[in-house]
Amino acid sequence: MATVKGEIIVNTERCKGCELCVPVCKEKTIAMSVNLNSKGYHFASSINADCNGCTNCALVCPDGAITVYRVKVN
Amino acid sequence: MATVKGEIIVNTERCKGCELCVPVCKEKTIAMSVNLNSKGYHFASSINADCNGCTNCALVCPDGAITVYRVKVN
Amino acid sequence: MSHIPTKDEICEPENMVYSRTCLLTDNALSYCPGCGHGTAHRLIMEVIEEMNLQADTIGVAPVGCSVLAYDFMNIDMQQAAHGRAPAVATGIKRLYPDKFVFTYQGDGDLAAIGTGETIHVCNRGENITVFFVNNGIYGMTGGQMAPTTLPNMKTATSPFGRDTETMGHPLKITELIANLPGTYFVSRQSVHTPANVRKAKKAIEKAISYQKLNKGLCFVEIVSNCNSGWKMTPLESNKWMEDNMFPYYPLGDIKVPK
Amino acid sequence: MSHIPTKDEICEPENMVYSRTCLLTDNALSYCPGCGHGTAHRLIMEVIEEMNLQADTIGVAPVGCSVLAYDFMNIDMQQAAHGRAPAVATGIKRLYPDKFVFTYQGDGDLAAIGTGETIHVCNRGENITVFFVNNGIYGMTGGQMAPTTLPNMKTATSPFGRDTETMGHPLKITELIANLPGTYFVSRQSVHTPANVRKAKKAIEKAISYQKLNKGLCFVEIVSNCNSGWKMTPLESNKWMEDNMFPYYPLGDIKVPK
Amino acid sequence: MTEEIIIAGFGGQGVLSMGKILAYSGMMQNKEVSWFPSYGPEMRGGTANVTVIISDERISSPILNKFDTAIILNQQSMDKFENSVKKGGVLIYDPNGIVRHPERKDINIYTIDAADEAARLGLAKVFNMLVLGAFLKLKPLIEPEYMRKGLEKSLPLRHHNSIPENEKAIERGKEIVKEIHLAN
Amino acid sequence: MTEEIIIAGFGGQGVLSMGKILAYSGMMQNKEVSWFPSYGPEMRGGTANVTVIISDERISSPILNKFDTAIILNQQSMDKFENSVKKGGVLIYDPNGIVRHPERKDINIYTIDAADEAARLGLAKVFNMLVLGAFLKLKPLIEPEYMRKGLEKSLPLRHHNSIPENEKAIERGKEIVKEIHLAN
Amino acid sequence: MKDIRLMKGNEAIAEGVIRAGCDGYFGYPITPQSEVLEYLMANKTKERTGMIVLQAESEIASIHMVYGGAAAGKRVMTSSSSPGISLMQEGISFMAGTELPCLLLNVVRGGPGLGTIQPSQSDYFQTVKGGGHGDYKMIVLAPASVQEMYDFAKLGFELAFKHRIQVMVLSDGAIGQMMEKVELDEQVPRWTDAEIKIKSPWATTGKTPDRERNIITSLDLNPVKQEIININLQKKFKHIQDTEVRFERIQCDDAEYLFVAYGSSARICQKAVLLGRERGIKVGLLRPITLFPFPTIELAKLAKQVKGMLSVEMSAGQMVEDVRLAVNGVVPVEHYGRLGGIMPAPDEVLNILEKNFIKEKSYEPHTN
Amino acid sequence: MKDIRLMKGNEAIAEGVIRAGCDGYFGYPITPQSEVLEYLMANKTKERTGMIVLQAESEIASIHMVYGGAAAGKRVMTSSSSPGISLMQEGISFMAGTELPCLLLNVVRGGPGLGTIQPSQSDYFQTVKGGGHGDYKMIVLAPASVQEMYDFAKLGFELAFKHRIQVMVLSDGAIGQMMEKVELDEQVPRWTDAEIKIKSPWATTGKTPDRERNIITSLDLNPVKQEIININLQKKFKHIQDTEVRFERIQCDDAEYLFVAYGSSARICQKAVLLGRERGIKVGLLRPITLFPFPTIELAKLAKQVKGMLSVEMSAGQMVEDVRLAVNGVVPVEHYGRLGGIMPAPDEVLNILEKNFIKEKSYEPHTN
Ligand SMILES: Cc1ncc(C[n+]2csc(CCOP(=O)(O)OP(=O)(O)O)c2C)c(N)n1
Ligand SMILES: Cc1ncc(C[n+]2csc(CCOP(=O)(O)OP(=O)(O)O)c2C)c(N)n1
Ligand code: SF4
Ligand code: SF4
Ligand code: SF4
Ligand code: SF4
Ligand code: SF4
Ligand code: SF4
Ligand SMILES: [Mg+2]
Ligand SMILES: [Mg+2]
Repeated sequence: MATVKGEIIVNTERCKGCELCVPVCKEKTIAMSVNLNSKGYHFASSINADCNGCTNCALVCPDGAITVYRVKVN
Repeated sequence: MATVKGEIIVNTERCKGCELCVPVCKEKTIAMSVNLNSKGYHFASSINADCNGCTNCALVCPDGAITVYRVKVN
Repeated sequence: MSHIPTKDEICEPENMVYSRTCLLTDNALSYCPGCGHGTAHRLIMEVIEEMNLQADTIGVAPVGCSVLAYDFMNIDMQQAAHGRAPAVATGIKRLYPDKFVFTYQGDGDLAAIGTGETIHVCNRGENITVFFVNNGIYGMTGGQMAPTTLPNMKTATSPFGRDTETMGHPLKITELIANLPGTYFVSRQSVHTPANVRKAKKAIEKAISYQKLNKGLCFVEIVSNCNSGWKMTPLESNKWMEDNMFPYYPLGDIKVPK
Repeated sequence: MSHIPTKDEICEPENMVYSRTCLLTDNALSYCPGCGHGTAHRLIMEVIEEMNLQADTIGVAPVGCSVLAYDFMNIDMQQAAHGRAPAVATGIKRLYPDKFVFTYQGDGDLAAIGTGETIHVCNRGENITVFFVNNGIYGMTGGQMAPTTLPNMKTATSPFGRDTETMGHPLKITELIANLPGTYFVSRQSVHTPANVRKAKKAIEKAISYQKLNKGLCFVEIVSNCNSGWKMTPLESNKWMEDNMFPYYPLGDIKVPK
Repeated sequence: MTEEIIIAGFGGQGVLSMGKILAYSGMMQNKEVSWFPSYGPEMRGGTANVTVIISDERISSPILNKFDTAIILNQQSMDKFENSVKKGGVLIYDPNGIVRHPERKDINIYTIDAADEAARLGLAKVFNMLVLGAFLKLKPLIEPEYMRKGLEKSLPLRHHNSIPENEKAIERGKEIVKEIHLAN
Repeated sequence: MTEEIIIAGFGGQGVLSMGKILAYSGMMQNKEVSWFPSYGPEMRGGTANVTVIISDERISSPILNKFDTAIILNQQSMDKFENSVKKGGVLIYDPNGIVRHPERKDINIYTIDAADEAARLGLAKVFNMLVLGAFLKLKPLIEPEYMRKGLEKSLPLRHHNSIPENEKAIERGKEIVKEIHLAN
Repeated sequence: MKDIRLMKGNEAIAEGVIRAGCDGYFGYPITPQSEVLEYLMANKTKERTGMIVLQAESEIASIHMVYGGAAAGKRVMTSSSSPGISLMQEGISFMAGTELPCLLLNVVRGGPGLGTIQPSQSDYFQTVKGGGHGDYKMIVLAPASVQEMYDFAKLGFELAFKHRIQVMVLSDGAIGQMMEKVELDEQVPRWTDAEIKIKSPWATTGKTPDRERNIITSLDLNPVKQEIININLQKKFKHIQDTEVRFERIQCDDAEYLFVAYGSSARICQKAVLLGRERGIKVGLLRPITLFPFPTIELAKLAKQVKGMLSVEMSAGQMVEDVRLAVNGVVPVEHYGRLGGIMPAPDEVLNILEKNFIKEKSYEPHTN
Repeated sequence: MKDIRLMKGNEAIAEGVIRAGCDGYFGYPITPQSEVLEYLMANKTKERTGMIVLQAESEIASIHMVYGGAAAGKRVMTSSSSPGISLMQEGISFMAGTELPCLLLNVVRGGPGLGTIQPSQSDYFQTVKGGGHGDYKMIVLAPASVQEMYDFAKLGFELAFKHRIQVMVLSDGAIGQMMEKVELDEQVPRWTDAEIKIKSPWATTGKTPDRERNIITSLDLNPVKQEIININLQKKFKHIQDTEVRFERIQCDDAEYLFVAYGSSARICQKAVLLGRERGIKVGLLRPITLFPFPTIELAKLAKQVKGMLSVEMSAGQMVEDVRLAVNGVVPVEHYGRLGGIMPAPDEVLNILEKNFIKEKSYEPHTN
């Protein structure tokens, strides 16, 4: 059975810490960092390897901070 | 049988000769004068005694030039 | 009496069944012969007289052929800038909620430059009454196209007829504002036949008496002629109006209180 | 491959399934965290990129939080005066009928000061596309009441809530213009969930591709949040929007081509 | 030479076009001309008037209070313009419909029964050309060839077949104009 | 005496109200004061700043380029305002969140760990009063009784119960402010 | 006890109009003056004094709501900032033509176009010369402090009704947004409808049998009558010029050089006068408080005393023309301005004064 | 053969813009200029040259349609009369801020307010000083004949594109409504889209890979940048003042007295000069053709020659301020105006000149 495996890269300088991406991730892959970016926002980051590359997080990110990758795994 | 008898008085100086009152008179009481008023309009005037005082002519006169009278005749 | 009365006998004050209301001044109307503005003026003034509202009425007339309405209506009046009567009336009514405030606007005024004010006065449900004389043209300025001009109709600025592809469609602003929750009573009338005059007067009566209830805006459209702009005689223009305007702007109440 | 790929292996260009369109510039968006304007910008630019329209597009953004849209959208753009984007777009489109011309307007802009221009651009059926971001408030100027503000909603100029008696009712301008013969496709969307983003993008695609047909005006409303104006966190505001805005401004197509 | 003329009457009488033909003809004869109409809602009342100036020099104001010649075609215009004729000037009018005739003794007054004549000819349209003829009789400023050029230029092509008719009317107008002598 | 102060930081840090309390207190002490905020869409970015002037004379411009004292509460503000302090002036900042610390040698630099202290006290709200305390320690322009009057005047009645808390925070701020000595 | 508060200029004028017995405010948000409407809304004016406050759909609607209210004899007002005021020009011209009293406020920002939201004084021409069509003037009050923002509310309404004229308070983003001390005075009661009938017998309040109908119109198609209307308007403006000039003289008595500046710029110049005196320069400041009527005579007098005048404005040179017209070539008049939302500094303007009149050019009396 | 016609001023400028290669007209009817739109509509411009003509829903929409078209590099225009022009003030300020070329026409009628539809010159201040907010100028052309109405169409577009500026033709009801002889010239072809890209590289015509995106905006929230924008604008205006002044000297060479008048008033004064010379008065006329840039230097020169100047305007005294600013006190400058739609007569203005400078006042050279 072919499954998919995804990854996200958050542009942490672009992220404004709005948290909109967090609840839309069914894999609970995203959480807010305790660190601040240079603008003073707690940015989003990937916290597990469960991402399936569904792009939900990227779709709702107002700042276009998330890039999503996906591969098929057999 | 009580019938009604009407009369109209046209304020000829106010009349602009638009002729709107002519066709609405079922009694054909109104016609346009060959004379002109001081503004140069052929004014309306009563040409017979058949007026029944229905007020139609006065209702449509844009210049409020017509006064209507009516009496009951037994 | 059984003899047939003479003209003099009939024409006595006590037998008078119709005469110009005293709320019209003695000034000769400035309108072209046969123009519906005159009849519309008269009906509004008749109702105000009959309802004894002269002392409580403030009228607003913007630019258009009826810009001189204040010369004819024997009430306090304000002349407003083109399209702004609804805003002017709002200013008055908010400060005098117990007065009767109305606007008297043409179609160019109300549906072109004044569209924003029209929509918002209706949307706010200002307790005023709008009389809207729709003759499908800019009469005052010499017969140019209005938003209400019919398709293919020739005017000074649509000399080859209104091309709806490039000049837009006739705007049914009355139907539009009837959709707004702020309007209470919306009706379309005409004043070209005795029967229509009677109906129009009823609508005007309603629109005025509803204002007392503070339920929102009342709006009476009067589809009218513009002999000069249409380049027709008054009788021709009334016929043309029936044949062409009414199918597009059907007469009758559009919104009535529930 | 049967081994579980590492992050580096996955994050290769050929595996990229979503990234910011190159039609957005590198400038950081000036919007508050979580503001729907950003998503709306992105979707429009994605579609223009996908339809390969950059060289044919002229955008118009008036005043509002999105006044700086030209800093973010990598296309030719004109900044318009408050409320006048539809007139500006008309000027462009009439002279460049083959270009893709759109406006991007807020609710204060489109439904308050710009009401006249909105109604008439729709009535003329200008072949342009209007994107209308309705957040029920004046975001830019600090959260004042807009025509679209909900009943009882508190804003800087309705600190005790919008009183519909004196401040008017929320204006459903989208339903209003859908009544006009000049509009061709009218739709209301939101961009706060992945599913809604996908739907909104479809609507945007349609609105853009229909412009080519010269059938009239296409209008896409995006009901959006204003975290700053509503004084909520982004997540709270999206919830509030679902609970309060959507019942009043239901999502979906309002007018579709026959 | 400068001739300042007012032509005033009803909307339908061809007042503006009479003025235009006159001005065009003057222009063809290489004179400076100006033509200035009443405009705007004034016209609602039904009156129309036009000021025509024909001159050898550049014209200053196209709007005037005093005229060398007044051509008056209804009572309202008579009331308004009789006193605008300069001393020694000319007033031409059609007495048809005039209730109060002009009374000034310091000007030259002429009448032309143009309405009657037009009716007699069965050519209501040439009414204004008859009047124009009367004017040209009294003020022969424009030579006939330029009159024709003026007609050609000012009438749309589709009306060019009516030019001879118009010229005839002008000539007829010259014949029927009459001077009035007021008793002192 | 004229003291020109800029207070700059994030929207939620109470920057504007700290300035307002300071200005109000100055006013109660019969000084001329002015308070001038950043306004408009500048605020969208999340930053906020306010210029406060306290003086014995009528104040000329409420907007300044150079300040006697800068109170800086985030990195963006540090970048923007470090160079606006007059030579010999004072810069007070909370190092929390600051990546690039101030480097000027011609001014006097102080830090206050207000965020930490507020967290420690469990009173996030008094953060700005701690900072204000630091300022008052260095520039004792306002006497405590006027400080209280300023608090009374600037806080809405329903918050008057928090005045003692605020006063305590001001005192605590005075204690924990520290001078920084940059190595030459 | 005196009621003393620290307020923004925008709030002060809002409080001022409430206390001046204002009947109605109609306005539309725009930075940097939205606080006026916000303050009025937050202050429940309906309950406090009966004053009506309405957010209009646009500035155009606002000014015409003001027209309607004013024509009915009420004390009404609107406020906006530069682009919004431009939109009101037709309405203002209509109010001028109908001689309707009202209070207007422009919290000027930098232009042209959308410009910036920072303070500026570049709307002087629009305000003083007439941004609308036709020959008219408004009384223009230029506050230089938050206190004056407050004070000019009452003064403005008084002048407006005294002369049946529009009074424009020409402020700017600095005065509007800054907080300063304000001393508030007593509430003036709003006029009752009966008082209005007496004080403004021309107002359209409903035709009663005791008088002819009242008409508010700026139209007369007869040019002869229209000219008379205009001549009377001009007489009124002349009368105002003769009687209502207001200005402040700061260290003018012995001045050899003069700053002329209003509003925010005048504050800067006041400081510059202090600096100048420290440097030993005998410099003074004439601060016009009314921009129309302009202190022409005062400046003509000062022209005989000083060696040069510097008009300091946050504009490219607008009021300077009125200074020059007043001085009529008697002494040199120069202009210094900062543009686009920038305020000059006191030493900056002092240096310019020195450069113009003292250091570089040696002054020669104007002959021929 | 030359194409000579008898046309109304309004028709002449309409024909002029067609022949000048205008791409688009957007306008709204108002007396006394509705013939512009009517003529264009009747002339099937779409078929003749491809020019687009659209009746807008208002003057505000018109000016912003012009904004859109101009920002896309097209030759566009609108026309109106006084109240309508007042409504355009915000839009004009936006075009000034974005430096968009366009042609505007004001066929002035008497104000203020609805006023009258008769000719007037009372919009000088609005036009020349700036009726909109902010520091800006338009080039203002004042036609004094129907021929110039025609000519200034082409000249106007040329200047507009040469300087990226708004050109206002400031006419009046007399010039607009009168018919005079007009000599027409050849059709100038409209620019192709390819030409536009070259001539107006700043225009928003769609971002192609060969260039950065084009942005048309008047906003800069950074006051430092906004000031630079403004300084550059001022430099442009200065350059125009230095290079584009146009005027006509009529019998000025030996003049001892001078009329200064533009447009319709200049025609009256030209006649008055003739009358004056007949009476033995050495009087001349300076007719400014450009009101901005104003013939300041020419007037300063003439001030050294003549004994007095009379500014004749159909206004309460507007251009006279610019005359006085130019003359700077060297000789007396008086104003004479008729208001509300009335045109003065040649002998009337000559009498005023005599009264002012010759009969009553004995002239004394201006000292101090
Ligand atoms: C701002 C402004 N623009 C244009 C005009 C010119 N104008 C006067 S009335 C009018 C339209 C009149 O049409 P309508 O409202 O339909 O009234 P009608 O004369 O047909 O009764 C116009 C365009 C004006 N007075 N003011
Ligand atoms: C003529 C004019 N009036 C007022 C303003 C101030 N203003 C700028 S944007 C705006 C409203 C913004 O609200 P909206 O259109 O809903 O956009 P949002 O910021 O909510 O996205 C206002 C009133 C202006 N710039 N110009
Ligand atoms: S792509 Fe889908 S699964 Fe992966 S982080 Fe985003 S929302 Fe979660
Ligand atoms: S949605 Fe975007 S901006 Fe918001 S937290 Fe996630 S990555 Fe950051
Ligand atoms: S009242 Fe009736 S019957 Fe009498 S004239 Fe009039 S329409 Fe005819
Ligand atoms: S309807 Fe009135 S105005 Fe018309 S002809 Fe009859 S009486 Fe005269
Ligand atoms: S122009 Fe038309 S609307 Fe105006 S008065 Fe004449 S007929 Fe009536
Ligand atoms: S103020 Fe509101 S609309 Fe504007 S950027 Fe912030 S959240 Fe978005
Ligand atoms: Mg109409
Ligand atoms: Mg909004």
